[in-house]
Amino acid sequence: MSEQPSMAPVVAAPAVAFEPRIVAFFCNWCTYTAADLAGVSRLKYAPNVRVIRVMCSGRVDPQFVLEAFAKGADGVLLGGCHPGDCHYAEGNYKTLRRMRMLIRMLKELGIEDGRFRLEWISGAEGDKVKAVVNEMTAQVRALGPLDLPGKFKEWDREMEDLEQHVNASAPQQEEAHVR
Amino acid sequence: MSAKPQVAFYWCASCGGCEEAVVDLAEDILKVVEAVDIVLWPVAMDFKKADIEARPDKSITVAFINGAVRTSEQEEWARLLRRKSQVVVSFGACANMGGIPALANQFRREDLLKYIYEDGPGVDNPAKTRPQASSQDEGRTLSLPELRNVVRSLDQVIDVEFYLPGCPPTPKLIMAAVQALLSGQLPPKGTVLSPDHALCEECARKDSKPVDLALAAFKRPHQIQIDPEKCLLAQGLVCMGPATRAGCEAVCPAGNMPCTGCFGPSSRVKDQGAKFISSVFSNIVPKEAKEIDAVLDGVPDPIGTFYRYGLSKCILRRKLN
Amino acid sequence: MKYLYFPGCSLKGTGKAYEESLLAVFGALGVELQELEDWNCCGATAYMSVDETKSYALAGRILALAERERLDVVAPCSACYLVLNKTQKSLQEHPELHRKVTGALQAAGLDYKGTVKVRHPLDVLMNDVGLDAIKQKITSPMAGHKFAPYYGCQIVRPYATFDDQHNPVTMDQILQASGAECVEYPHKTRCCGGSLTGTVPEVGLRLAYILIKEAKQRGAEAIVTVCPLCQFNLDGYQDAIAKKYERVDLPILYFTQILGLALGLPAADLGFKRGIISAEAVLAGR
Amino acid sequence: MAEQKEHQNGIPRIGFYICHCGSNIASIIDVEDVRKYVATLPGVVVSRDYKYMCSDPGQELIAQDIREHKLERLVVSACSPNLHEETFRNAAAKGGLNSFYFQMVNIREHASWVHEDKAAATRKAKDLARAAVYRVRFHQALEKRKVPVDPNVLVVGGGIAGIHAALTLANAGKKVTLVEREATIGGHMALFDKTFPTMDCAACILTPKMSAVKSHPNITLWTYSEVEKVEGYVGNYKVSVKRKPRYVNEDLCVGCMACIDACVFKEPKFPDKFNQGLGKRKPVYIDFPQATPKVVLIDPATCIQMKTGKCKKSCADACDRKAFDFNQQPELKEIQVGTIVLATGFKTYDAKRDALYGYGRYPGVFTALEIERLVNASGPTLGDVVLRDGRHPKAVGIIHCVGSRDEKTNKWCSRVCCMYSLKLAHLIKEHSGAEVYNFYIDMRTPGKGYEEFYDKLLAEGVHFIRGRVAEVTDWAMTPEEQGKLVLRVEDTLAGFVRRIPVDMVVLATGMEAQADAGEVRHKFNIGCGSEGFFQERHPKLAPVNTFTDGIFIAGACQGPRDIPDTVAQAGAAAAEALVLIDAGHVELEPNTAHVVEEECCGCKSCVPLCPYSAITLDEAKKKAVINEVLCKGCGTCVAACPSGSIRQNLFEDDEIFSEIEGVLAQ
Amino acid sequence: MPLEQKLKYEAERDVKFANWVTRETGGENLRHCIQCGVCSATCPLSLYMDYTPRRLINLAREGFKKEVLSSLTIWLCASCYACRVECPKKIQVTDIMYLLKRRAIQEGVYPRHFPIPVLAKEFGRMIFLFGRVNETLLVIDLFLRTNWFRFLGMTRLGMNLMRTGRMSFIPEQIKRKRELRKILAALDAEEQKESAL
Repeated sequence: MSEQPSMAPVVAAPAVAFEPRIVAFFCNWCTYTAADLAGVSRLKYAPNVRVIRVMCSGRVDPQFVLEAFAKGADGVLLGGCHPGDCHYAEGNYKTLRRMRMLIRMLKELGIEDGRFRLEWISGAEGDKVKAVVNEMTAQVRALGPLDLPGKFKEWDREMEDLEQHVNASAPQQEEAHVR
Repeated sequence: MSAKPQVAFYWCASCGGCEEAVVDLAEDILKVVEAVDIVLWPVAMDFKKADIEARPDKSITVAFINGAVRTSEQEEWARLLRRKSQVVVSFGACANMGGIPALANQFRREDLLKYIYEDGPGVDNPAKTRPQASSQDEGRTLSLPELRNVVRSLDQVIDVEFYLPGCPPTPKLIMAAVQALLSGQLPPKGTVLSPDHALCEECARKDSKPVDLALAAFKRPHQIQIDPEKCLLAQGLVCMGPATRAGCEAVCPAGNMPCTGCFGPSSRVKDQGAKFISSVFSNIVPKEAKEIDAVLDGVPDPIGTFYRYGLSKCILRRKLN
Repeated sequence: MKYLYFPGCSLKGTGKAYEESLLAVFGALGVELQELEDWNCCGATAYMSVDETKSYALAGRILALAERERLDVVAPCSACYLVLNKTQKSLQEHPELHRKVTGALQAAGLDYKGTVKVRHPLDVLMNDVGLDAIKQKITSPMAGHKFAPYYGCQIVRPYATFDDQHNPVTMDQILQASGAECVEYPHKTRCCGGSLTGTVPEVGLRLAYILIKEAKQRGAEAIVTVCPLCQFNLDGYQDAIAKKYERVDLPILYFTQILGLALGLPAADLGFKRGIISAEAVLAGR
Repeated sequence: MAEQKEHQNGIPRIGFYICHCGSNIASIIDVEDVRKYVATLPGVVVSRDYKYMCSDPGQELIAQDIREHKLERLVVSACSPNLHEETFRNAAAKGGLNSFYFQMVNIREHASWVHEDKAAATRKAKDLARAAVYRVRFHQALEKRKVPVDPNVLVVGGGIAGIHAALTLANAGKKVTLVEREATIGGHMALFDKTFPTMDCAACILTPKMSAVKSHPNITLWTYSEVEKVEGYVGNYKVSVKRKPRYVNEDLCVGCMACIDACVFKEPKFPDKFNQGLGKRKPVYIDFPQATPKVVLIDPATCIQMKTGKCKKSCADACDRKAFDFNQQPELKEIQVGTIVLATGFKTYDAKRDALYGYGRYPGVFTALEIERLVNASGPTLGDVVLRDGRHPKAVGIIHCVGSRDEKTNKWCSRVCCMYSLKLAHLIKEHSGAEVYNFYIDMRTPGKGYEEFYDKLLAEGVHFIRGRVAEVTDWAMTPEEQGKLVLRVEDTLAGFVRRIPVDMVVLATGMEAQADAGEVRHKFNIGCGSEGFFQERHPKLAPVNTFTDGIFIAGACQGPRDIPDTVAQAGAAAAEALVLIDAGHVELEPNTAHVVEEECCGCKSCVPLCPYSAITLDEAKKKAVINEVLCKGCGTCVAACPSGSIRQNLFEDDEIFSEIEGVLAQ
Repeated sequence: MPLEQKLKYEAERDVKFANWVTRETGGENLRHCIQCGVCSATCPLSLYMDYTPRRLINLAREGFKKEVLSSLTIWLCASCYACRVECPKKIQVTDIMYLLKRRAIQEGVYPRHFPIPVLAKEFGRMIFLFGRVNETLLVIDLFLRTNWFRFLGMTRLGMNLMRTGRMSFIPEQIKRKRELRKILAALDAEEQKESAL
């Protein structure tokens, strides 16, 4: 399509390149509209983000962010209107406040800085959607996979031996109780 | 075998407070003892693992297990009791959510062992000896339980029918649970045996909570003279009451201390800490990131504050590293 | 107040008067200049035409050496000032270039982080020393003298942020602080043709002639500049201009020379004798 | 093609449809692959693709499947829900399914249009479809809310757009309040002499409309007034308007202007804003003879009485009607309206920003608006084109694109400058006989009769030089240039640089958003584009709508445009308002929140979070209650309820959690 | 007078060249040019150029490589950056001139006796040798290589410079020449690696 050169240095890709999976929560009025605008303007950006639409960034419960990580997201992006621009007056301030605390918590739980990002993108900033998505994808790619579902499995592997041992003599007709 | 219900009590990683709670039933305990046969209660009576192993599967009517699961031994016992019992009740905050022991999920096992056996003040262990799961002594093999990497809630190890919340559960809740079990009028599986709304409902200070908290600073209990009447959150204390299940009748606030969340969240909330953050911090005063951060500095240990009893049940389960 | 000083090749050669007056003036104002150790040529405009990455690497070496000292760098020569700033900006904006240049510097044991600030003497005088501090030290004001302030092209365009690109005023204000008057000079940022006079004289001479003539017409007794190449070009080729157009005879001075006089420094210390067109009128009575 | 399979236990029967959108989606996303994949997901009993899902046959296909396959849920992968969510909700309804058992997946704006890697885009389309399939299981049957629409309309801005919109609405029998910031309506058009390309006199066509506004029984005209605050929602807005003091009672003044003659200042002394500072006025003044309303006002900054309280007040004495009131205070008025038309107009680019053109430095440099006043027969020179020193120019240069098409200032083309420059060239030549040069980059004359007008100017002998002027200077190279302003420009068609000496330079300044557009849009809760103009809902299909229902935009507040387009747009905005009024009610999205009473503990955490005060505490029950009429459905309280006791239609926790799970499942 | 054919065929365009320009540092915005000519109008040297900067930009983006590289325009650019700050499309005209100069030198198509490329090359050589540039030596070298007639005409200027102590025949040198050469060598190696790809 475009003859514009890519800025990224040309590196031989490993056999299975890691493609970050980023879940984005976009507010309907600004950031989702901006993403629509990016589309209408045919801007090209990294295909790694999956957008979940909410009416306002204020609807985003920190539980959603944690859940996204737990279900396998390598990054979570939260997009809302610029401060002072919220379609619902001040929803984005409430988001900012609670997310500042969430960021501290994520840090303490060992989730690297670049994996969660809060951005203000107005309905007119299609180009910012492109920039933020590209930047975040690159950043998360550099951080590598988070793969929490895999980690959960790996953690629980230490219980496998005992599970087999205790249930070895269990009558077969019993339903297994172990999760 | 007796016709009375067969009851087992077991403790995993816990402080013993839950055992105390059973004793705290006071004279009611006699009624309980009369109504049931206790087949296992390590803290009070002498039973051996072999006794339980020897029992037919599902022969225990109900097993009350308290404490988090951290070692292979606890894990084994939990599985064993699961196999032998018809109903397992996860008893108390540690069994339900990991409890205080689960705060260890903020650290790597290696770091913990290193600190305890090598680096901690007062440790004199030049050979850097550490307990081994299996070791030879005078030709005999000694085995010790293995410390797991992750501190787990009981239901992360075995299937659980009911939960009794609290650190520890209150005698009233325990009695109610026992009566329900004895009467056979059982709620659906997975039920937490306490009211499914937030603690504020039961708190005497509820009416003194202003509509808009508009918090500009957070305080820790030792930093202020706590007003015994007024809503604790309104005084800038992190009171987890709004995000914590009711049932304790707000004993801590009644004792002039903020709720620390031992009853866990309501059935509609997956992650107590995250939800608390969402609620309380949305309402603080500043609007600029920098000023917000200054207010948040008033909560120096977010994990220890919001997941004091629940880190195992945090959606992320533990610190990743 | 202390800065690293990157003189560049010209201030050691044809632009000696600039170095002499600059050091004298900064000394008198209590500004310390520490010459950057083992500096190399920045590549100026010419080298950029030969090899882009190498010319960035040349400037990169200077910046890397400067970074070690943790001081802002003062680059009085317009070409040096532009090249160093351009290098910082280009390396920041072009990751591939950044990789190549920092790689080459590392090969020679040098580390470039892009943290150093490149400053112009005008910027330092205006924003760090301050007009008020300068005014306080003026002992023999240049009252009655009229100059054409000439900035040339490469200091305000395109990277500088300390002054307006179209109508810079910093030097005007410093000259006025010295007690002199500035004529309204529309060519203050117009190219003098300096990089061409030596090679395509018919082109360079015309540009220089226009500049000098217009300054004269507007009543200036000298053109005052900030660039060693402009000074050389406007001063050195007046004979050739006389041959091709007309005799113009206008002294071309550095702003530091004027400021030096106003600060009461002896003319001998300010490099006045190095002008091909003598500045007797300016020095009269001093 | 379609995949069909039988019912699966417990999970609602889901129909999945993926749109090719011609080649818009299908050229990047492997539609077939996605369709096959989704067919394997639990609950999906029909999975189809179609060239244009939004077409009638596409919608019919869905409706038929719902009936035939007893579909209980519907997922459509197509374009943005902002475009076609409503379409497919209706398709669901046509098939007999509740409209809200539907989820839309955006794979055009969010995938095929923005990605180049086909495999990655297809993967993304699958992930998004899966998320919707997981989510839609939890959807509930909902109904839209109906609220009545107040038939009164507010029009903000009294330029030609606001005037036309107000008259249209008023003629349709609606009550209109027209609020204008300045002392008179008329806006920029009132400053013009002639209008292109027909050259009708601006005053002749505008002033009758201004009087019509004043005398219309359905229009309340509030000039010298500004909207302070807007509350409410579509159909039910409450607006506060501040009426600034004129120090003259508007109801008493008849515009005889005896007071102006009587003013203690014998001669006009202060720069006349209306005439772009080219003329003078007294502290008591009227903008121009046809000002509407024809009421004088006092400028408190220059009036001696207002400044010192020590004037003999000859103006007040001269007033038969005793209309003067030096103690008049600002007045706050509140009105109820159902719809609002914003027609707040534009401002012209500040020519001082282009330093090299010398505006403000050389007296011979003018802005186009100043020339409009100079050529105007009722302007400060009564139509005489003269320089500031009184000389008549012999040569005039008009520089196009000043503050337009320039990434350093404004990127956009201001659309009107080419045409008004032609008009001014004609008028200057006609009034002064001067040589006129137009310096343009591209000549843009798209409009009825516009190109013909250009043709006429070419024939008149006006010079057209294609090139952007680099500099206006008084530096002379030749004797002819002495005392002139010289324009240096590349004649790009000739291929060399020219120096052209003139006496007068006219800067064709571009159009910008009003300086306070940012504040205004906040008041009305609408959006602005990055260039500062109000954002329309859709650039083609909803050009006068905004993202806030019931608020419409008209004229240059939305982007640069000329008078014919402005008037057309004002009519369209009025028509859009009439649609709502005549429907009598609007349907609102059912995405409101509600508190589950038995779960709520009454902790009040949610109450202060609501910007619309929709949440209150029921004092008797000690439980929070949400007023669904006031709730706008942002969901902030839902996310914040610490015990999870608030639910939000369309955005339930389990819907979002399942969407998260679905988008990440592999 | 012989007639010159001005018609251009599509085959004479070198699209690769145009693409190359847009990929080089500074060439990014080339295609945004709206041909307004403000670069030419603001350029103090455009009056001598065979193609004005505007025309050169158009020739470059259309791929008329021969015309572009052999034009005087690129050598007359004095790098004063006036065009760059005026350009309404933020095209970095000066940098485009640089990259075209480099290409012209590389391809050896610059006007032989036009001394600017020679100056540029000599400048580079001197830096390699000494790390700094001696203007006196540079000028002498330059004139000897291009136009020694003119050099004779410059004696007056030389005498003046000598008189005022501004001329020196001894080059200033840096101490750590090896460090500098290592840098340049590393870049040579990099370039070889690239051309091998």
